[in-house]
Amino acid sequence: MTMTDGIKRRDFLKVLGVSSAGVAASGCSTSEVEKLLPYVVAPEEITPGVSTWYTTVCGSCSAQCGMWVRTREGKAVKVEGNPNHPVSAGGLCSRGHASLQHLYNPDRFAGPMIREGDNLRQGTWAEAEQLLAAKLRAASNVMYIGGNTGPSMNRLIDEFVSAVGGTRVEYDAVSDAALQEAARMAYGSTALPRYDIENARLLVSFGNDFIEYGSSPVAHNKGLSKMSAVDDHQSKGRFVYLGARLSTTGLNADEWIPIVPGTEAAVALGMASVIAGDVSDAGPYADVLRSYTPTTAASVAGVSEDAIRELAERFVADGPTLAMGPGAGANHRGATAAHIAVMILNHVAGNVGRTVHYDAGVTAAASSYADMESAVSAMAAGQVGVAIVHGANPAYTMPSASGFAEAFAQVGFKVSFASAMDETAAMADLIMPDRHFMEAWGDSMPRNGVMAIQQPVMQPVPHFDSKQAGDVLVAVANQLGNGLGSATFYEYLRSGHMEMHDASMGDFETLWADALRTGAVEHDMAMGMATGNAMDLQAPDTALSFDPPPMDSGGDLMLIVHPSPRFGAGEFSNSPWMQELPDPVSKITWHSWLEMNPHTAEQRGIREGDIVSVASGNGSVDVPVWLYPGIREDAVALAMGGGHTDMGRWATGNGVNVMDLLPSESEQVSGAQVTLVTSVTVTPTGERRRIATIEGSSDQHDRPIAPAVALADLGHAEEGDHEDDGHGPLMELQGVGGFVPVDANGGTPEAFPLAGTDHGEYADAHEKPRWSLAIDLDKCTGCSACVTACHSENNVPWVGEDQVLMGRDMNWVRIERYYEHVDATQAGELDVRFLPMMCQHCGNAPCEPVCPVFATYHTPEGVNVQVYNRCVGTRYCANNCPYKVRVFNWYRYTDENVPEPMNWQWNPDVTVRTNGIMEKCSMCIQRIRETENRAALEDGRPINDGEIVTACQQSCPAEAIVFGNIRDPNSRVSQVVSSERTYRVLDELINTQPAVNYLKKVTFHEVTGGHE
Amino acid sequence: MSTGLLASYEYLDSTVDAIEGLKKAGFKVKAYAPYPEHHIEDALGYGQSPVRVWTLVGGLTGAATGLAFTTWTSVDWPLIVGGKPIVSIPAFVPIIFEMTVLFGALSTVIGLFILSRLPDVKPAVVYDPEFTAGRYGVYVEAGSDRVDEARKIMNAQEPIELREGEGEDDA
Amino acid sequence: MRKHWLIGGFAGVLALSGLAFVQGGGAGADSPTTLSDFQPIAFPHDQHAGSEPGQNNMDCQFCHFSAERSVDAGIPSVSTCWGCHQAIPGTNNPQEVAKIKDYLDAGEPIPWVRIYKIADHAHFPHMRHINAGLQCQECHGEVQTMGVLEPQRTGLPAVFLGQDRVWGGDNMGWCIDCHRQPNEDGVQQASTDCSVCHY
Amino acid sequence: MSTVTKDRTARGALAHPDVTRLDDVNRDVLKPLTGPPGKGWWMMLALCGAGIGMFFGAWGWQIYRGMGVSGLNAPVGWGVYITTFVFWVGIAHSGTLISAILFLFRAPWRQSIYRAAEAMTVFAVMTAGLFPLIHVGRLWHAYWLIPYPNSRFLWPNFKSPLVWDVFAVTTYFTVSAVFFYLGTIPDVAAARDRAVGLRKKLYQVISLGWQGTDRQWHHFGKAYIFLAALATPLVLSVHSVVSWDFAMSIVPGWHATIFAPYFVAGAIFSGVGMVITLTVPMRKFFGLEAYLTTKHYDAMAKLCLLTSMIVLYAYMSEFFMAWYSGEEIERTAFWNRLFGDYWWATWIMLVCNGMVPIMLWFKRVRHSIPALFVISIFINIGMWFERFVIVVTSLHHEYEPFAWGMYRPSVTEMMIMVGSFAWFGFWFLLFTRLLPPIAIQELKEVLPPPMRKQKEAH
Repeated sequence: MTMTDGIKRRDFLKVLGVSSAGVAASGCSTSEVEKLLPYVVAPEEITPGVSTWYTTVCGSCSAQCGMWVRTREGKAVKVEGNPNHPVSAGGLCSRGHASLQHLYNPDRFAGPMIREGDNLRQGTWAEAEQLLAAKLRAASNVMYIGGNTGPSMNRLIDEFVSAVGGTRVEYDAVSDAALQEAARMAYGSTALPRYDIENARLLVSFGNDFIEYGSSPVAHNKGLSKMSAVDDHQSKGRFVYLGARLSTTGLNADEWIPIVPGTEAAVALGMASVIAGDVSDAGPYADVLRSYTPTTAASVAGVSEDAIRELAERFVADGPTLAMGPGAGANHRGATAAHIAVMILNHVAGNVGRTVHYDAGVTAAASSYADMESAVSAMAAGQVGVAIVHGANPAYTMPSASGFAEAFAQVGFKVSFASAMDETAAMADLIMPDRHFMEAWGDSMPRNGVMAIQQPVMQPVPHFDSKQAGDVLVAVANQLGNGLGSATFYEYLRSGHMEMHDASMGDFETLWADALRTGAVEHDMAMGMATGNAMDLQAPDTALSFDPPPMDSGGDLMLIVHPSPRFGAGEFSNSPWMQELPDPVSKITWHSWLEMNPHTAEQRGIREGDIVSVASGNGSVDVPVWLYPGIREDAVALAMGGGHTDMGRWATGNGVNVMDLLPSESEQVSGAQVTLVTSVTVTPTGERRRIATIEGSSDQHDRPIAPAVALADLGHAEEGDHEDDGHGPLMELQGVGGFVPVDANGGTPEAFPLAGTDHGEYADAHEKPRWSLAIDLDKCTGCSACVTACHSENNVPWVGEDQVLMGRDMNWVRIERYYEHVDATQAGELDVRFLPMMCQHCGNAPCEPVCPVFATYHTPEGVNVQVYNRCVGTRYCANNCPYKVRVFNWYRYTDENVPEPMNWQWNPDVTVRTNGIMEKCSMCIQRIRETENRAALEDGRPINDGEIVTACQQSCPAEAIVFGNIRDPNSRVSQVVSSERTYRVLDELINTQPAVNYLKKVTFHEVTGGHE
Repeated sequence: MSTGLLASYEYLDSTVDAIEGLKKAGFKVKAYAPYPEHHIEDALGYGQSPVRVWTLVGGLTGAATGLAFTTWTSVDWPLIVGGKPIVSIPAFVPIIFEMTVLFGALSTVIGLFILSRLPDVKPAVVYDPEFTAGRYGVYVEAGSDRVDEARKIMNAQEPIELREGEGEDDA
Repeated sequence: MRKHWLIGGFAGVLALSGLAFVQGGGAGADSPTTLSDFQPIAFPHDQHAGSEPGQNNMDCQFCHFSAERSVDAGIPSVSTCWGCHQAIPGTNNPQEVAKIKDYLDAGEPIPWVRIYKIADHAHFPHMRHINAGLQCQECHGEVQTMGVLEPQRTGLPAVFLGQDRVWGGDNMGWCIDCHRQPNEDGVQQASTDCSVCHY
Repeated sequence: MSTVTKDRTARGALAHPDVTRLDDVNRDVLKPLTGPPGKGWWMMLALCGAGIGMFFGAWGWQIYRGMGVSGLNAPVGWGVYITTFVFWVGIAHSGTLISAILFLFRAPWRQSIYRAAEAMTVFAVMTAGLFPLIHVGRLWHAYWLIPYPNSRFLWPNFKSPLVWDVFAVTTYFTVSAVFFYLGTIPDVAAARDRAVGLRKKLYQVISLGWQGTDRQWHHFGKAYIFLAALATPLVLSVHSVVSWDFAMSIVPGWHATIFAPYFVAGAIFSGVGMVITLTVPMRKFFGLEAYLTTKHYDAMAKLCLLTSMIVLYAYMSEFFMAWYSGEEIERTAFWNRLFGDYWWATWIMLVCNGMVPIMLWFKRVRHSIPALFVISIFINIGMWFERFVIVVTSLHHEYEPFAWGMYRPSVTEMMIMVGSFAWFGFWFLLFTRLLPPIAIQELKEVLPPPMRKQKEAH
């Protein structure tokens, strides 16, 4: 559905009364009078009580995935991945889901803020714009500091900056400047490599955490699961991770080669030299390959020469293969060289044009940290009259050593476009709150030839008098007399696209409408993105050293600094969903932690939870230790995004800011910020704290919870084995006599229901579907997108750190993470099991009979439902749930924790639970009912397979979750479940007959540890 | 119009003898004792107490109610829990049992009260507080013609005191 | 003494049945309207929907437009009202009709006071019931005979059977009664599965 | 008749050597009711009053704020509240045991303690009954557990052990209260005949005009026997049902067939312990040494010893079965019970319930009232911890290792737990001052009846 007419949208919010029904608390509803507020003029595309969907582009991070937004009566209530988007192709990460909380964030500015002395006062937009214009007129030197935005906005900013005769500094906290520079040097390409992970059979990542951040996490996540999931021919791609620390990406690897940080180049070249028997394949880099053999690599990388040689041989043998250069977590002094080395490796292995394509859009900021450093010195020298900060928060994301704050303070007039308070805005003289991307226009160019339009999906949230930065620039420019040719940014954007449009693409209006409807259109417009001829290597135009870069001495442990999968570089920190989302790796919420290898800790007499002081030459932080076998013994790791000092109620004061430990330094070649350079000393402070984790034990204790099967054993399992691996026969409930087996071939029922199935109400059970979930653990990457999606869809409240510490997290679905084989000392197989655990909807549910009031029972469709308003809160059901998936409302979380307008994101179709009520996964029964209602209206047609999609399934980038009617042999879920890998958790022990079927993870090695 | 004679005795055997004497003479005797003294009951020739019937009937009613109620409520709105049949009798046994005991006990008490005329709120004219302490009492009513005979039998057992007054025709 | 016993026992029985009753009306406590509400505009339902001579006999869904395709019945936009009323000044009390214009000019919605409110933890999809052939009146009462809709209440506080007389509304048993009616095949006509309404 | 007399003389003498005349009993037993209460009594009453204040204060706070003020969480959804509930239900049991079961078995030593024990039963159930209410998340909807006709056409789930509980506990309370009341009627009548003023009025009402006529005694006796006969299986059933709250679940450490007998034994164990704890001071304050003799305590001590051994046996067999079954999850659960995070609770339980009572093997200990008093305190503590161990250690390490968690009781929970003792003590104190603390009429029954013939024989 498109929204081109701006006027109509003005009326959307005036119908809240109607939709308020869903959002009052269950059991005790409000006693004050409820008003029904009709539209003044009814927009024809809106029906109260029926959701309206809009496509837009997710502006949360630079990946800019395609997004669907579900609105009810003019309010955005849920975001989902847009399957039609050429790059992200459905699925959405948890940060994307959390964008809803930034839209309704109560800490957003109520309007333009103007500094008067020490405090800010709210002003009008006219006032603010005049003020800015005046200052710009007077200003000697204007500096525009901003992160990457869509192409049009980019263009506008450039035009604006030149118009006011200023300089522009692009700055993203996490930038891929090194990669850009490498691409330029090696291939003369301005485009970045696009990785076709899906088609690789052997994937080697040199510390690249591609499913967490970077150019397109969702797409990469999808690619990884497609690549590594076992296919019908019993074959699966292999994923080898080389790095000092296992990120979420790394935990999905089949092998882990824990190389010394900074030796990526040596190892990559070592491999390349093995592959390129005739090194002249490497063109100008031939002699480099001569000097870098596996032997030299092994000597520096701390892994055996055989391991490298053997990997290199497989890298040609198992083709098509793919190597990915170091990620944002590994920006050391030799980052560019490392990237080039990996490009050489791909080149000699013949992957260019096969699995690597040099046509990806530049998503992160084009320029580098070095520019920022000079900007800082300029500001410090007082040469900057006006500084405008847009889409960046350098006061927080730059190392304190950089002295940004001090320098920024020297600027005559400081302007910020931040829509909510952050550390930089706190220093500003004028704050002109930008719109949230769901309220604003924009565009993106994720890949050459793909145009995606970001359209507003709702009226600006009325609590906040915000204005799109583009509109402000246009307005101010007009006031300054040098207009940019448009009255609004919308016009500017549209006309821009119109200019680039040529007749060959057909009618512009149609194209535009398509783009708005589907979210993106593919065409062959270059949009100013020059694709280099990426076929042959060019000689480097700068001196490069491929030796391991020097690291700062002073400490005895290497400090690995990486963007947080939840907070990025800190821009997502003020979202309770993100704060409370258990970190995919550590399962810790809210606060920061220092990752340390258990052996290292043991030697130093450090226990988990000890608060240690981590000190480098640049500063020190106190942070609790979390023991992690997935990190080298000579390294420790800290995530970015913690320790905000001024960023709203949820972020401020949580954890520590790792930037306090880093030097302000940029890599010589590319100018990228150097993050992997510091060695630290770790000394216990003597204090301890409890870790706010949801993890009880990371050991399965040999229980049939997350079993795996070796690839070699697939297809050889006799029928007999099924019983003990949990793949019992499908059973159906009888009126008398409990459960009896159903004739089924490998799980797919042939005869449903059994004769004589009759239980009162349930007499017609055989006409009903039997809803079921299938979850493929071979695909699940543990990214935790489903967790946030579920929170968003089902009005699951967050509880806060103290409650998590008491073990009261409310997750309806949690990703369990069990270590089977993790060895940080040598190259070897890696076996970590992820298991999304939600209500198993047991046919034989232990929770049901113990409830004294029938608040939980089994529906004829086989769903185990919880009737909130009937629940009296004895918690017996939770005690008796073997899967521990039931959560209890210990306080009025939904009232007390949710300030206006955060409550606007409640899903009106789901009852909001209050104090004293048990809740759990409902298989998104509201979606089932909605679909049933729709089908009933369309003269009672049957529900089609795949028509109902649960929230977790929709957001899963790995497509690991399938929902459907298992009674229908042709349904997708039945097909999936018929796999020999199917099992049901703990079923063979306690005969719970779950409706959730899991498919075992497939490993290359013999499954020894854990349960088979 | 008859005379009531209330003799209070210190000794059990004398009390019993007095009762037996009076019974033989065909008087209608009412005895008091500080504790349940079955020698006195024997002397008065009591049979089995009908309280037992109350208990039995109450218990059976309870059992029936329990079974019927649990079954009916389950069928009235059938909901499947834990894959159990709608009417799963074993799960109802505890309820049925408790109902049996409850009804049984209550009807027993009601029976007791009815049979032994409790609560008895009439001011007790023919009563001596010592009966709850250490003394036994024997009370007969005699028409003027037989008063002397009764008095003679009672005095033969040396009562501590012998009171005479208006008979109250208490049955 | 015995008398006291009787009184005591009687009181006990009363209390119990009272409790049961409270349950009957208990859900009424959820009904959000209070005694002192009046509508911003004295809208006579009978004048619009009534079939008496002089009344307009309009279909309910002319104004409550989304009842047949949405969970919400919908309330007419101000422009919808004005659509007719710019032609019809109103016979009985035009000053009320004039108010519509004021709201329209001000671009403000009319703050109608909600009368029919089902508990928030129960989901009532209007379209399913309309499509099942129910008349609006079966739930909402003979609205076309009522004037200005105001909360109709027994004098009692909400806890004691305080809900609207015009409908059984917030009383689950009242829904169940209908759902349990057997259809032509003798099977009950609508599901009484809890999760059909409560989720 | 003479034979009967002789044997009863022997029995009476055995029980109470220094009580000879029937009305001595009235004199001694009714003394506490008539005499001034004494400072000590008032102080204890004040203490209990304060405790009750704390109890309801904490509860009110919890209702106002939500269950969050407790330390409960997932996976440990039950903690101190349920522990204390089971503890009090257990305490209740010995009362009925002594009054009903020992009555049917004609145990000679029960008469002088059963009144106190029964009172304890009633008050203990009154206390226990509060805890299910305290622990539910939505107290204001707790009445949904009671089956009553309602406009929703909804009934409770009779398959749920919690509903069994509702029936068992309420039945138990009703029956034991009735039983208790019935036994007091003749004694209150005795008190009535000596009391004056307001008390007389009160006792007149309570005693329902009891006169001790032959008819009353006749039916009374029968009714009493039948009530005892009903109460006996009831008392066994109630704690079985309570144990099924756990045994009917699938939680490792709860799901055990041994639970019903194991809980009943434990209940009697703790109950008798509590009787000792209560009667020792009572006997001192009100000078009832003549009626509560070492013989009685010796008998109770033996009962403790027996039940302690049964309980210990139950512990052992649980551990053995866990190991012998080879069931991995069961094994882990019980290993964790002994050496896991809550090892201390388990060892307190084992020491207090298994080791300390061993001293009762020695006659000298059994005959030393102070020693018994101390031991009984240990038993109370140990039995509370037994329930804590069962409830908490089983829950905190369950099937799903990733969901394991710890439970730390909160201040509020502790205040409510301690307060419940005050609530109980308050009623018991009132009882000692208002009702004959010892069954007068039954004592008289076992005293040698006054015989003229004997006197003449001398």
